[in-house]
Amino acid sequence: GDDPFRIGLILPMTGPFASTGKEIGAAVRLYVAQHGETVAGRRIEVVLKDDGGVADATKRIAQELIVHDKVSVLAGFGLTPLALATAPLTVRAKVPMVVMAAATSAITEKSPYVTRTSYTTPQVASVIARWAAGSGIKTMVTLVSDYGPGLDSEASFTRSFEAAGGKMLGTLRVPLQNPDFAPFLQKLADLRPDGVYVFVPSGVGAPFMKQYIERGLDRSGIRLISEGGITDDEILDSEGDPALGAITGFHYSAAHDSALNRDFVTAFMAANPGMRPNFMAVGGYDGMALIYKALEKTGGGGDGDALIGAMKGMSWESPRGPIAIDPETREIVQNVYMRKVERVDGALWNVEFETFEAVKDPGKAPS
Amino acid sequence: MSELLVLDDLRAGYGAAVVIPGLSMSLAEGEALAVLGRNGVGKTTLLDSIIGVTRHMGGSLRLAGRELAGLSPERRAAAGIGWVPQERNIFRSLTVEENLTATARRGRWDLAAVYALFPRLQERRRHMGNQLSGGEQQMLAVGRALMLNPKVLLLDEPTEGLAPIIIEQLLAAIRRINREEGIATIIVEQHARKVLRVTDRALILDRGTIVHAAPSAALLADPAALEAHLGVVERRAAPA
Amino acid sequence: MTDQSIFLSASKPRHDSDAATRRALDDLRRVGRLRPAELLFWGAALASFLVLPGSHLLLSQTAILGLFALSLDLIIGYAGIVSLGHGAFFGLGAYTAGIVSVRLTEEPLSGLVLGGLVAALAGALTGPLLTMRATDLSRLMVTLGIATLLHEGANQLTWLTGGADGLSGVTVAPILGLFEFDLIGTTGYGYCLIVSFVLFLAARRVVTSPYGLSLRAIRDNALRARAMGIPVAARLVGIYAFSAFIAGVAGALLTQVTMFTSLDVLGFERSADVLLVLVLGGVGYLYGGLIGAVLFTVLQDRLATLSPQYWQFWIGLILVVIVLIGRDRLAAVPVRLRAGLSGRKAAAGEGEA
Amino acid sequence: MIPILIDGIAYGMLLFVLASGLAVTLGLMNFINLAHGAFAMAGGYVTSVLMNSHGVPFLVTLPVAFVVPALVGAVLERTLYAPLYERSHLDHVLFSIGLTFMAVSATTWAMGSQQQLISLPGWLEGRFALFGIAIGRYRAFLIVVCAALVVALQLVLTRTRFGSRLRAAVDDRRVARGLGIRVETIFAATFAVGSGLGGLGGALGVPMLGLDPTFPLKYMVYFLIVVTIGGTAGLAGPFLAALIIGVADVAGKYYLPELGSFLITLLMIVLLVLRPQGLIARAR
Amino acid sequence: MSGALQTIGLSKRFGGLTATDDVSFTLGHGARHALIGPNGAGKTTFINLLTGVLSANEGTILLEGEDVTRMPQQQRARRGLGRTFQINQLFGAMTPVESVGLAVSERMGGGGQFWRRLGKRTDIVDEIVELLRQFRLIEVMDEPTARLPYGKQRLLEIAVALASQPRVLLLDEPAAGVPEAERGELLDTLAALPRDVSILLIEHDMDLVFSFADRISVLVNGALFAEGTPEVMRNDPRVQDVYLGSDNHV
Ligand SMILES: Nc1ncnc2c1ncn2[C@@H]1O[C@H](COP(=O)(O)OP(=O)(O)OP(=O)(O)O)[C@@H](O)[C@H]1O
Ligand SMILES: Nc1ncnc2c1ncn2[C@@H]1O[C@H](COP(=O)(O)OP(=O)(O)OP(=O)(O)O)[C@@H](O)[C@H]1O
Ligand SMILES: [Mg+2]
Ligand SMILES: [Mg+2]
Repeated sequence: GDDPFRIGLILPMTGPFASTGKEIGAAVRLYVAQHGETVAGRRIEVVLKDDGGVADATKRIAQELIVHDKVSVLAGFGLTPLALATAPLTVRAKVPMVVMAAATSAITEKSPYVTRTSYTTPQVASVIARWAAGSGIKTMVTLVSDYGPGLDSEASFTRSFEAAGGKMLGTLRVPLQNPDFAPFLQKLADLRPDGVYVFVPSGVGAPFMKQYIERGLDRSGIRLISEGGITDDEILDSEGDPALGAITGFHYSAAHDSALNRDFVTAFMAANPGMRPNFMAVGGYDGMALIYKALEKTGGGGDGDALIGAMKGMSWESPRGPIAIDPETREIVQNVYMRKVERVDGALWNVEFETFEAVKDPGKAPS
Repeated sequence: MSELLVLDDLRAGYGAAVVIPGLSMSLAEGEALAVLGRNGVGKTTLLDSIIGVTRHMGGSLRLAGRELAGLSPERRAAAGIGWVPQERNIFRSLTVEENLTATARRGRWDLAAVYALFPRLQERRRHMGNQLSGGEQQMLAVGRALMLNPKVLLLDEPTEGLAPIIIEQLLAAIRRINREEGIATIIVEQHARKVLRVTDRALILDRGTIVHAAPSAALLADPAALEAHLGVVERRAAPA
Repeated sequence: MTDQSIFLSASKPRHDSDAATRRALDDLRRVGRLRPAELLFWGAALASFLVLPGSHLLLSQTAILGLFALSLDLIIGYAGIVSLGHGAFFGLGAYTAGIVSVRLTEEPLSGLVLGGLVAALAGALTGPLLTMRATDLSRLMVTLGIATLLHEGANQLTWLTGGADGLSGVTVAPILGLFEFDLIGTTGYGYCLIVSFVLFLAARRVVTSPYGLSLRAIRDNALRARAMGIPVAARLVGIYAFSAFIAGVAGALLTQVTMFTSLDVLGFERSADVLLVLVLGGVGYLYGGLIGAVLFTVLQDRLATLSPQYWQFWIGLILVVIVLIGRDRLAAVPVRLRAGLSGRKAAAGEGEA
Repeated sequence: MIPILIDGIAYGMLLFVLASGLAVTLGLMNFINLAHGAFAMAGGYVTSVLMNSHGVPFLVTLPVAFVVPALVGAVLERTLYAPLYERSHLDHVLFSIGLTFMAVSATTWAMGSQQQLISLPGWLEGRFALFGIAIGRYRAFLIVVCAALVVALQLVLTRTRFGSRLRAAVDDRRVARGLGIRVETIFAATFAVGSGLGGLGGALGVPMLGLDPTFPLKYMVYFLIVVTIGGTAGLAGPFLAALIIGVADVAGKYYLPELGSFLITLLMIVLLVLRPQGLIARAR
Repeated sequence: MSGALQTIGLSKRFGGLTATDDVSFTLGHGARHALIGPNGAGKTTFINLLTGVLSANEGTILLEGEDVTRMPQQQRARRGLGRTFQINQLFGAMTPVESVGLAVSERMGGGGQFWRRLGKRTDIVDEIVELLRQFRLIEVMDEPTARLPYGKQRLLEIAVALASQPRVLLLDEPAAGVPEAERGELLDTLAALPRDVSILLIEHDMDLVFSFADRISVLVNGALFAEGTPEVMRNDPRVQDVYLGSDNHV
């Protein structure tokens, strides 16, 4: 019909998580620009709303989008609580919800209408643990920010590392509002593990690595391995020398070596001067891809059950590599890469050196 | 005697309220002037307007020929006005000695002179401003104003809260200061009789205007005027 | 104590001769009566329910914010206690209602009342920390500190609160078994409106009572208040707990209409926002919080669409401008409205702390 | 044990420099300036921009990081802060929170939201051994600079007539003017110095605390804690408080990690309830 | 005989300074007692000890025979101990009606009531009006206190204290700032208080003291120096020496 297909996109455009909203928003715009505004004969209309990263606002906005704007799909969701607050609503309203950023494993279990195009914390942490165990590292310590995602990451790293025969010497939890890493780094030095696994929010990565070096830990024989958020593509270049050589595991690097990704990065940077696409951006880009593909499959039908049915089992080539939606869990299945920060053409990039293929979320289906 | 302080149609008040609707007077060097009046007639407002902490609404005031109207209070103080505010307003986080020295200017009145006038202050010189008795605060306020070594001294009810024996000493000292140092003084007082004995002239205010002006001695000898304007009568017997 | 007049009848009580006396006494006698302007306000609230069905979701949140700001007005505007951590009570109420629903009963009114009571208890327990020789600054920091502790506590007690992921699984049964929470938010808004109105009336009663007068006196001069025999600490703790109760109920309402709660109910931003709300509407006449909530919602909407990245800049600018112009001077603009709403001379109710 | 202590002292010293400006504006001028962190941030950005874009050596940037925020402070004081001195503390809080929000947004707009990083000169990098204990060079540098600052500030405030005039002006502005104190000049100068100190602290803090536009909000609580716990009588109290907090924070995280971020907050509440006027209170 | 208010060996030190020095003092029932002494003798400190603003280092305070030495201020006030302050302590943002009304309602035990309206009680309202009339505050009853002239504030200070109907009333220089002409009236008002109200007056205005008091105590350097009838005190050369000076009073 001539009535448009509306996508309700809820992102934190203001507040401390505004950068998430900015990356995803830009990626969504790019996808629409590249793939046109009509799918299966229906005009696509993206209704963007800002929730400021506050859960009650997200829930209310989702409700309004469903009731008043009559959206057929909800998308976005910058943080876990925002997604969790909204999930029960989708059961009542029978509207599919595409999570483009939040990473806690349990989200997709809260409603049969939820699917995800970002990643899950265990998906990445477990791969890093396996890689570490396979690289001759016997003992590890985890150092994570003391909040939900950090603790998730710590738990799943520990599980996988011990399963692979490694030994954990300790867990260090750094308060989120932490001005000074000194005591934790001192403790780390005292524990003398072979390696340390670090998970901190992206803005905290740079000061952490600086202090790590200042304490001489880079020369202490303790290998620093981190979740990719620490060398977030968006800010990596500004982290400077201390980041050089950092080993991280993640599902996306802007330096991923494929034609599709090079086009994506080039187009993104052209449309958004001064920005580099990061894992958030690719989550948004692929989320749009999933919606477009599902709508094509339903032939323009906006029914919630049909759409989510069409999304299950969908697989396609993303800038990050091949990805798929697990038909059972509606969870993303994707490659996870080990990377090293290198200077290429005068800028810092996460250069991939090892690939773990088609990784499922170990929280739901052990891979 | 030359005119030291001249007010010409001075108008002042607070916010939109006019308290002094236009007042003219003058004060000669070394002269002592008593300002009398009932509660709320604007005595304090008059002194505060001379130092400049009320809202100036018009008219002029000159000190030794220099126009003060446009000047800030601190410039007026520097021009030679010493002020004892009605509520004393001792700086509470300064010691007694700091209260005296913080604003002091070089001249006859220094720490030693003030301490000689009020030995009590010397005994209490390390106390903070808010650790003083009411009377001690009053002495400090007077001392602080003297340490400015002003040309004109504005005293707003300076004897309030002082022991009789101290009042005697203070009034005598003020008289001496007028006579010997040529410092002109305006004293606002509730005790008309006491102050009339040590001043040269007196003004009685009502609603911000001068309703009676006379030499102090004449007013003292004129119980009718005192009663008419101030309601002061001879004390009657104590109640049964 | 006997009611003897301490004055020998030197002058017998004459008839109130002059007009000023009579007017003042009428004022005194009339304190606490509902004014026409107030009826107008609540009439408008009712109208919004009937005329704006499309905005019920947003209006519910506005009402909750208004109620929360009203609770803050009780302590800032009436008790003179400045707080940077009032979100603590809001959050406590929110989590209590959530936990009640998940673990005890889905019946909403019990969650609502328990939410308020738990917050009130917390207020009664922490209130004494704010009354002992406290300064504005130490109060700011202690309230901020308590809110921080609660935030961190909720973050750590994952088994109870869901930690950083938030407390999901909150379901709410129909109110009184009759009114189910619908997707459009009509039930929710009606619920919020009624609860707000009832609590508003209670708060209004308190502030116009002699108790309320004694609070203003304490704020003005605690030394004299004590000399009058007013138990200063007890009065302050009393109003603090009452204010916490209302904040707790507001939090509980939010959980119930959202059917979810997470750490941001305890965040500093929440406490800062509510301050802004209160200031937008005006401190010290109870309606300030409610009016401020409406203004804030409209502003937030406008600013977020105008410049999403920098809306905080505009919020900051508004705060700065309000303070620079002078809150009392701004309040003097709609002085009639205020006087009408507050039931007394605006001049007498101005200024806090 | 000793490395932890030294880390704690260095951290405390840094907190002190950051908070000392606030101790001046809040403690002496009685203005609750929650925007103090914005001045600190300004200092930090001055240093990082000078170093990264203009290649100015670190030490040279420090005086500039003092002067620029001081000038900004002086201008703001004259135009915005001055009319508010006589207002309630609530007004101070509202105004300065508003200013902080504006500073955060404006900085995001101008500089982007990413962390600012600077590379210290070689002689400040790494560690040196003293009696067998490895001490971070930068931390040692902080301790020396801050100690000098403390002594200088305390002398100015207690030993000069400027100090007593300032306190007099705060106690009673109206009467102070009537007694010839140039209140406005004194306030402007003091505020400028306070802002400048904040800026210096911000610059010194970049290598340890990092710097991004949310700096003023993130660290606001820390500055306030230092001043509130320390008391507003002078600078000795905040100095003591900063040391206590620095050492308690570092040692707490090392020895009692479970207590995490509860520790400092609890410590603050307990100290404030016991001594609402601060560790070293003004005589009353 | 313990009197309305009694102290036994009361002492207060500020650091090295002994502001109250072993004072044993009795205020008789229905007394009209004046406490005089040089500036800084410790008169205000003594009142602050009696009312509980300060706590004593040593000694005992008995109010109607009951030991109140450690009792907080408001409880002493509720037991009938009232005072005025040397430096006005008023509610600047409240009007005289409200200030006096509050004191009356607190006395009647209505202060803790939060469900009741103040203006509903006609007995309270009548009493407020009566007090305001007595102190010539009617015409300013609706002005915020902070804007009243000093003299009016002074009167309000006393009116508020009386509104509590204290049985023991401590007056710290009540006439300070009140114009000469009105002092007489003020004094008459005080003198007209029922005889079962016991009054301790601190005042430097000797005219007032001598016409009001039937007994005078002199405090010097924190210690009781002399006590007796006005006649005896006036003629005591030692008292003249430390306090009165040469000016002859009445
Ligand atoms: N800050 C103020 N704002 C507005 N009006 C004021 C202010 N201060 C005083 N007034 C008014 O100005 C008038 C004169 O007051 P002022 O204090 O000058 O009287 P006064 O003669 O000194 O009285 P008193 O004998 O009581 O000291 C009074 O009517 C008073 O209400
Ligand atoms: N908080 C304090 N700390 C230290 N000393 C104090 C404090 N309060 C009062 N003093 C001192 O105690 C002495 C007694 O003071 P008090 O106020 O009782 O005197 P007073 O007899 O009321 O004098 P006045 O007639 O001047 O009011 C004074 O010398 C005063 O300096
Ligand atoms: Mg006066
Ligand atoms: Mg006294």
